Amino acid sequence: MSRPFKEVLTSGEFVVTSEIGPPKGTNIDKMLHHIELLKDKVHGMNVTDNQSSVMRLSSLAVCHIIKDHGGEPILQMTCRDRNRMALQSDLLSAYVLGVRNVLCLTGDHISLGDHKGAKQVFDLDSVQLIAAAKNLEQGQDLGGNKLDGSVEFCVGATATPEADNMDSQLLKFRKKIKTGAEFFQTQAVYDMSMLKSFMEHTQQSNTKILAGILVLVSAGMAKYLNANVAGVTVPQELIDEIAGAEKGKALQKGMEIAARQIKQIKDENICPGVHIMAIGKEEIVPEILEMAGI
Amino acid sequence: MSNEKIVGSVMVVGGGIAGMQAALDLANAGYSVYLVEKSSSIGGMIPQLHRTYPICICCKIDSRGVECLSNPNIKVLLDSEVIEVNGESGNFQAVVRDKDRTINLNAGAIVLSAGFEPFDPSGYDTYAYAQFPNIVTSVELEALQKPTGTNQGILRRPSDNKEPEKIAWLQCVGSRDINQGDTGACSTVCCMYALKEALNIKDARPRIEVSIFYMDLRAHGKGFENYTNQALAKGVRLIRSRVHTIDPVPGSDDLRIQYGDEHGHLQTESYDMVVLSVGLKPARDAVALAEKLGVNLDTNHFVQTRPFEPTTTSVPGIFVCGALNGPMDISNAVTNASAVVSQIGAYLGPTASPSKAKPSEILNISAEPINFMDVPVKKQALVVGGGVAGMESALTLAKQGYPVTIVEKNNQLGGHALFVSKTWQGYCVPDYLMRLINEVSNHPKIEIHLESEIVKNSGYVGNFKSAIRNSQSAITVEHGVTILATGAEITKPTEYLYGQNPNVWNWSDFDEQMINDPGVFEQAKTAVFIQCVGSRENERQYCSKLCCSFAVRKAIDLKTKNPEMNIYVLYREMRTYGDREDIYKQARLLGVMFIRYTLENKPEVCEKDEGILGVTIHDHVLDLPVIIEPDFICLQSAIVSQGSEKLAKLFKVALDKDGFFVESPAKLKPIDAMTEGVFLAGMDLSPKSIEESIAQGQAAAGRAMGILSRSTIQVGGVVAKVDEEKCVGCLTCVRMCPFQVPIVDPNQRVASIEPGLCRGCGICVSECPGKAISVVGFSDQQLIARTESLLYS
Amino acid sequence: MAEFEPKLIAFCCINCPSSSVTVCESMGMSIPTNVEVVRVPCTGRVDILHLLKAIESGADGVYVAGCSDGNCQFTDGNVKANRRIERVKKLLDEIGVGGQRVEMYRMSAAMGPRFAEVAREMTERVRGLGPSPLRR
Amino acid sequence: MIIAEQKPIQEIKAMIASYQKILVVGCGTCVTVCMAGGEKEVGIIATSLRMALRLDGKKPEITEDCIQRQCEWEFVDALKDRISKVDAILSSACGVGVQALAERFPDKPVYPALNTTFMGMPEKHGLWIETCRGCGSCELGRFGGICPIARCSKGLLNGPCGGSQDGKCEVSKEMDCGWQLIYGRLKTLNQLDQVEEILPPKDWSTDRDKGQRRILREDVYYEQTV
Repeated sequence: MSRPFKEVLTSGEFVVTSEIGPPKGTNIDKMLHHIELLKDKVHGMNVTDNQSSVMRLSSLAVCHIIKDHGGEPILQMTCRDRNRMALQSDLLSAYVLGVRNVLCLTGDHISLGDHKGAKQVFDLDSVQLIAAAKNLEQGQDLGGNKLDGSVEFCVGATATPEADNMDSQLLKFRKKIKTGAEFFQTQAVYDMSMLKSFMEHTQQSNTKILAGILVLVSAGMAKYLNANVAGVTVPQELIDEIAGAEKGKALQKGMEIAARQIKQIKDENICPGVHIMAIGKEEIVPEILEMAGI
Repeated sequence: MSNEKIVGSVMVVGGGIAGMQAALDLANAGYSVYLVEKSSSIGGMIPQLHRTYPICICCKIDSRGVECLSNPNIKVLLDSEVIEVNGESGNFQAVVRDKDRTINLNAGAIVLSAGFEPFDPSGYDTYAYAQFPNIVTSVELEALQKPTGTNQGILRRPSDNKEPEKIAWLQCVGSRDINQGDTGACSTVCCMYALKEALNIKDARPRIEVSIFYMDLRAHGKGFENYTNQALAKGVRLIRSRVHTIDPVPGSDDLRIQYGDEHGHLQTESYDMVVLSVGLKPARDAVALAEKLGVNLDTNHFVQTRPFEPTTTSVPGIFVCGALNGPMDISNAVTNASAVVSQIGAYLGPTASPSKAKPSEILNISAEPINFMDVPVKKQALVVGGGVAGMESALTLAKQGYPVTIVEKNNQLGGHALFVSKTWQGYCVPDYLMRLINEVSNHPKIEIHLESEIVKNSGYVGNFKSAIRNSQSAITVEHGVTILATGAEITKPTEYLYGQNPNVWNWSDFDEQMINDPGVFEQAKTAVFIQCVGSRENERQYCSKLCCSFAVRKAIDLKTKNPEMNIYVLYREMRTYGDREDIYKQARLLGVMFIRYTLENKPEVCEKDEGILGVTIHDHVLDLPVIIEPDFICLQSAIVSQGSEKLAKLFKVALDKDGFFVESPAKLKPIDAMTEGVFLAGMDLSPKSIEESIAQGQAAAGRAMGILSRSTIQVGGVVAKVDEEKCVGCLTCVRMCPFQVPIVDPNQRVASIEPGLCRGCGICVSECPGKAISVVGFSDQQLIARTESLLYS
Repeated sequence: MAEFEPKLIAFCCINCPSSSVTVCESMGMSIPTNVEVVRVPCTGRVDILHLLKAIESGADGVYVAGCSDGNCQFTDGNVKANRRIERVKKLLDEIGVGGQRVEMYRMSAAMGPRFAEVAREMTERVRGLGPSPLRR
Repeated sequence: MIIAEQKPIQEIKAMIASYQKILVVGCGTCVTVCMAGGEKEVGIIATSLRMALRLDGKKPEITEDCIQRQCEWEFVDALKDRISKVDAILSSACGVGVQALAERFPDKPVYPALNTTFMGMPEKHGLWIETCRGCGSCELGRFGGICPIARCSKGLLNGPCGGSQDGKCEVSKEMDCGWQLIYGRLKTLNQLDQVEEILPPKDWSTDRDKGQRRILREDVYYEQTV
């Protein structure tokens, strides 16, 4: 059985989390396979919330399933699809279903996903969502009303170490800490020097920052990230490295790169942990960890 | 017509562009003009040309001939020749003969403008012109290209009417060549016209290969460098070489050209056609007449003018303009002509001329009456800028009795000329400048405001109002015309150790030093001049024009004082155009070393121990690096406009991409601004030499006279009008007008369009979303009704 | 059946293109009689409405003849006209009349034969399109 | 100013195709200035519709008018006679004008020729951008005069999301990141401390969530007697 995530965070161990992407539909076979594969290899499994503004099975339902299978779920919540009423209500639901970890995010813009005509909400922003969770822990909702039975969460947030607008990103980072974020999982990082310099900016906080490791599967993906994903920069030498892989071995090369970086982060003590994203290919995570010596 | 008395008669000899322009400007200023032309029509060379450079305006010139013929103040004498001239300045008696009779006429002044003739290559074997039909002169090529020519605009070669696929131009045919044809001067215009011809052919038929064989590419005028780059981008090939043999290709009408390339290797290429870019020679008859009048000629047989008086001949009362004055392009010829007019005005005294309708090129298509309003002209001028161009224009106008206000931002008059020791001919600039400043400062009609600027301008031609401000006070002046002559600045180099080594000079500092201490550089053993510093590269893709002549002049002066001195001029193209070729030749004879470099292989300057300079340059001829240890280096840095945005906005004058003022595109009016009544002169238009600035300053005065001499000016006509009831003040017209005429006054809240400024294009009318503007004669109703009537008929 | 002769309206700037007409005439070239010329001070004066009204009133095609690039004496009246033509084309496509019935041509005065050539070119194009559906 | 955009002619045609006599009414205020529905555009719409309908074999009578403001009863009333003679009205005003006509002439069908889009201004001639959402409680003082609600595509109050790059929004590279603008401006003004504070969720009760909003000014209120 897994340990509570909060306990791991404070233990001083090198923390490893990974992702589970809910299916678009009700066939959960493949997802269950991933959960089984990962539940004992990582300290927490993030469940994405209509990731990239694409409608999927709900994060809360999947967190419950993970719990049933003996894993430690981290509930991702975005501000895009629910107003403050629905968000608070879902937090209460999560608690009663045994989910103890929440990652609060703004969420991608609706226009990037598969329901472009939908009305997006953004009633709260991520800072306010963290505050709402903390508020519920105090037995109060945002309307100022008392709760009959409160909650207790390990609340996390996100950061973007490779953002070009670092000053304004740090503004928000500080606010998240001030509001009570206990851990951060970062956007994908590829340039270790940028990660290091970001970590220097965050030295004063005691919060645990887990470096986001997004596994590259091809040179094309790397170029796409550079061109289209804000706050992610894949250095040219990594692109060259993966482009130079033998035919059919690109994924293997991507895994090597991920493992190498995880090892570096651990060995050089850059971050206290990592968050591995292997979008749709979660089965490779154990092998990466093995290659990284974890 | 008014019955005001017309005084003064002028005889203009030669009806080309310069003669026509002089005649029209004189007539507009109230003089009566005899325009004597030896052929049976006026127009000169231009009707023979197919398009002009850098923008094509040939279609706009036709009207000038018509205007001359219809102007009551101009008497055009065709098929006529001047037989004899007696009398003297102020009272010449001329005998003119046409086909049938002899006419005696009196003139206060004479203008020689019977121009040039193209060099005739037929007598010279090298060009094989007489032997092969497919070798044509550039003048013949113009006719072959012309849509109105026999081939209706499709270029065919003479021998077999085949459309050529490969054409070569040979430059400097009858120019820069004393062996072949006794023509030492550079003809100034051939580089550009060859590029124009080649580019036009490329535009019409992109697959035709065009090559130009040249020595130095003299693209020194405004917009020329840009035009050259365009031509290169479109595939015009430039080959730096003098062709030595043209042979027929056996069994065909093609021609084989042999030339030595830049590395000295012999190359052979075949062409369908070869074009000889023939030079400009002074017209024989014109030279004969000049000699008869006792006018001095220069070594190249062009009419010689007096120092600092670019249109005044050695004989009082006789003036010269256009290509008889020296080889020049169309816009310089027009400037020259207007300058002559101003000099005659200052010489013969002012005239009173009738009020004249605002020149309207727009036809009225409706029966609607077009109303004009007579507005008195403020007979006063405002000159912004107290440099050479500004002072010359002010003085010329003041001599005719018009009050002039000069506004200068510095604390003294003189402008850039204060830092110039000599002209390219070697005339002493400080002496001239002191005389000019004294004359201007002491003239009772001239008011000078130093350390002052214009802060406001309103009104329109004949009726401007400007506010002048200095640190103490602000005043308002009313003026009929505005002359902008704000000059330019020299950039400070950022390379070649400038500012780091005391012996690296910028040319203005160098020349100022020469004024203050003439002997200062005499003892140097070795000198280096570096050209094109910051010009023709990066953000400044234009030629600063006068630096080549400057360096050559300085080299000659130094070498004359100290023949032992080694002088190197490091250049990219030697642009000693026109008569300046003479000093280039002289410098070479004196042993000045000229080494060409390219942008890829710029000279390198380093500092050795104890501040000793070292210059490394790759010599193209030797194909070896040359190392020079000069005592000093003089850098010819770029000339830039001095941030005229504010003035441009105030006076509604456009700026080009390099920040210089833009002349009117409407017609060939090189010194008229886009706003009527505003004229431009000097370096604020583009970099130029002192004599060219003088000519422009005088020409601006000549153009201004056409307005100041009138008692009233008519405004109105085909102009836009705002319906204030409908206008919502949306600013569309303000933003869309190319001349910034409409304004929305925050207090009025609706647009107003000054009829004196409106040019009647109708752009605002078509853009107005509230349909609140109409233009007289071209309203929506009128245009739609016209369309419908055409369709229903 | 006789060949269809399209009715065309040409809005023509009184500068370069009109000189071009003169050059054509002086060269003895005829401008097709089916083209009617409406002169304007600058093509910048040609309004979207003028073009639409011409089509509505029964023209089979309309074109605007302006000065060549960079040669507008009002700086960029020809460029502004060109943008309006693009909108008219879209509108006519939407309406179902067909945007191809409208065109902008640029020419310099020196290109005398070009005016006649354009007139013929546009006539041929519109002949290919057939009579304006509004006239059927 | 209210910014609107013309609907495609085919969409307008489909709305009014069944009527014989149609009056196209423009508005001389915002939509004239934003070039969507002033007198000129009314002419273009009317002419285009006439042609489009003729192609369907119809011969409608389409007339044109343009009044100073379609959002004022007095100006609207002046149309009474003209409207009595037509079967339908096509309004090229913003939604306010369309509704004013509908309310004033209850027996005549009224159709919109424009899509009323936002409140904003021309950034350049011919390019309009939204700058105000009309939320009813202006917070611009806190954000350096740049509105995060109108100009951040997510309306975030506490700082940018992670999707901002090179000063542009993740939604489109054409769009400035509102938060980068705010940050830059406050930095210039030396007022960054204003956004360090954690802002609570916004009170949206002044937005349109309470239904049609109204403002009643007792000092100027005047009961019109029509």
